[in-house]
Formats: sequence, structure tokens, C-alpha cells
Amino acid sequence: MTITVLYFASLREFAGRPREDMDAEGIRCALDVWRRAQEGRPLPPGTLIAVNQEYAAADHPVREGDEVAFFPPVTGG
Amino acid sequence: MTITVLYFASLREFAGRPREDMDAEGIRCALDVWRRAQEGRPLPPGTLIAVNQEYAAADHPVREGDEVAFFPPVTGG
Amino acid sequence: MAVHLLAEALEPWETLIRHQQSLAAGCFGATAVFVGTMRDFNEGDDIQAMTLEHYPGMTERQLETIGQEARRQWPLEDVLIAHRVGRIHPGDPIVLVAAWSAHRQAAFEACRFIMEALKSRAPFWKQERLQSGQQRWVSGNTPGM
Amino acid sequence: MAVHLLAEALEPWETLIRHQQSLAAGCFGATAVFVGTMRDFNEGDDIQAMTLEHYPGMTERQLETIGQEARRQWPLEDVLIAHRVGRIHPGDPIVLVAAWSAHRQAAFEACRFIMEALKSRAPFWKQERLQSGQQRWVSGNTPGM
Repeated sequence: MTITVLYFASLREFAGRPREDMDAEGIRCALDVWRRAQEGRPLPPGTLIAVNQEYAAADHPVREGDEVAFFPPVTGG
Repeated sequence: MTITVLYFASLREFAGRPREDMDAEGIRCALDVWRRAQEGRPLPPGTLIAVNQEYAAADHPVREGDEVAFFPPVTGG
Repeated sequence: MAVHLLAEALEPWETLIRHQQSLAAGCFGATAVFVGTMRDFNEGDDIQAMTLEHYPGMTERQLETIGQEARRQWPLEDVLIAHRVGRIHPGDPIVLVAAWSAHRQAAFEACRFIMEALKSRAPFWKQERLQSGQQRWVSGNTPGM
Repeated sequence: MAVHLLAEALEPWETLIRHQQSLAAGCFGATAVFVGTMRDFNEGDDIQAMTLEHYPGMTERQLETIGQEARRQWPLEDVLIAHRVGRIHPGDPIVLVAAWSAHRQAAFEACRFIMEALKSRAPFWKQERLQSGQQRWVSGNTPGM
């Protein structure tokens, strides 16, 4: 089992890809996911995080099978 | 020239008529109109007054040619 | 700005669509609309029908004034007010208020302002006919704010 | 309650009429509606087109949650939320929110609450294409309250 990582809007452009799968080994929280996927690049200010499609803080626990998404402030409506 | 007096809704029922014409002689304000037309019966509490289709106080001046209306609180919308 | 008093059925959405076609698309970002509809109950009683009385001349002037006040207070592209008069039945639309603006805050606030001003100042009176056949004047509005 | 995400044209008034037909006439006295429409200008620039991106799954869940929150907070007969996704052009409707209640205060407040919550929490992102051909992400919403 792996972790699914999603990027939306300007974060997708920042990441250079819309999604990726990641081995859950050594991952404890959402910020760990970002750091490994983005090789240590800092989270752009204002980035929102969702774990399994619910808003979550950077230290929200993440385990295998989870879906973790990173995206900029929302601008719908 | 006379004064036109109008009554609406429950005030029309109270007055027993929808409208009447009144000689302007001796009339100074809206309350004078009511008193003469209604032969001294007191204004029902909450009665609204309009002179020439604008809201007015009981002591608003009235002269010949004016239209004076009496009606209860409004309940539209 | 348009103000309509209707002795015939008010079709709020058709009226709205027709009016909106006169506006340049792309100029407004926000449309706020309120429609008031006759309910089949009031103060615990079943209502059969209602008669909406108004003061011809003054009612139109008050609605115009209220619309102009809203346009002075908020940056609006347009305002539409339509109100029924005469005999109506449960489910019939009574009032339509629409405000168009570039921004939602102005549209929302203007629409609500117009409704509250209309309720407190526009000379309309409702007489209800109960299921029992009894008739009564509606004595006041429920608070809206 | 209904939530729609539409990749095709949103026809707000038709959607509203169709939905309202499912409600019992006479049960609601107040309908408050907001429609957001794409403008042809933003931050001083002429806009040619816009792409609305969303997060499939999470967006629907957020809209459902917002609608349920409104229903817990106000006595509502029903709620309707519809939002476009994909490519749109100036004048195209983006969002429709409608709230039905026995009383206007609940309808007005719920409609506005839903719009503000949607703007701040529902995962949608707008990318504008300017007349110059340049593309840019819209960076934030104008305040609505």
C-alpha cells in the first residue's frame, strides 16, 4: 500500500505533476509527504492540505492508503 | 377646491367608506382632516398618514387640493 | 430599474429572466434574488386565500424610492421589484426583488435592504381568508433581521 | 438538498425552477437565491475566458457539508447548490445557491452563509485567460461580508 499525493491549480504547476504515489515507509504526517515528494522545497505560503478529502493541518497523521492533497487558497463561487 | 380623504384596509372598514371629499375651510393639518371626517373619533393606534402620497405626521400641514390618506401598518412582501 | 405591480399572476423567474436579458452580460458578477410566496398557514391557521390591497400611486412611488435608495447606497448595475396585488392563493408568488452588482456583498445587502424597506414602508395590506371562511387583516410582519 | 457540479452550461433559473417543482407549494414563504456570473474584467484587465478547476470528490463533499451546516443553523425547507467546472466565458453563470424557508430571515442568511462558506472552503480554483493571451491564477476572493 502506498500514499496517493495530489496537487491542484498553482501547486500542480509548482510540483510539475498532478499526482504521484509514495511509499508510506517513514511517513508520519502530511508535511513528511510534502518534504519527500518535493525534496525539501518549502511549502508555498498559504498552501492548504487535505487528508482523505478533509482539510488537515501539516502535522495531521498520514498512513498507507491515505490520499494527501496540496493546493493554494480556493477561489470558487 | 377640496381635500381628498382616502382610507385603506382596516381603516376603510373603520371609516365605513373608501374615500370622501372635504371642504378645506378651517383645516390646517392632517389630524384636523381625521377629526372632521370621523367626527372626533380618536385615531386608532398605529395609524399611518400620507399627505400627497408621502408619509406625514399628524400635524403635517394640509391645504386645499391635497390628498390625505389614513391606513394601518403595512403588511406587504 | 423596474418596478411592477401586477394584478395577474407574478411569474418571478420569467420576469427575472426577461429583465436580465436587458443587462449587458459580463458587467455584473452577482445577482441576489428574493421571492416571497404565499404560505398555506399563518399564526396556526390554515389559509384559503388572501387579498393584497395597495394604495395606487403611493405604492409605486414608495417602491421607486426604495429602489433608488438602494442604488445610492450600493454600487448596483440594476434593480428589479415586482409585487402582486389582488386575490392570491397558497403557493402564489407575492414579491420578487432582484439586485445586480459587480460584487456579491452589494447584491446581497441591497436585495435584503429592499425587502426590509418594502415590508416596513410600501403601502400593501394583506387580508386572509381562513379555511373556516373567516376573514382577517394580517396585523404585522415577522421581523426579518 | 441537491448539489450539482456541472461541466456543461449552468442554466441557473431553469435549474431553480426544476428543483422548486419538487417542493410542496405553500410550505415555504421565502426563497433567497444567489447567482454568480463571470465578469469580463478583473483587477483592471479584460478577461477572455476562465477555467474552473476542482478536486473531484472533495469538492462535492465540501458543498454537501456546507449545505448541511446551513440546514442545522436555520429552519430551511430545502437547499440547492450548483457550480460550474471547466472552461467558461464572460457572462456564463458560475454558481447558484438557493435556500427555501418559511421565513425570509432564514432564507437570506442561509443563502449568504452558503456563498461565503463555498467561497472560503470549497476547493475550486479559477485560472483567467486575459485578452492578451496571458494566463493567471486568481489569487483570492474579494471579501463578501
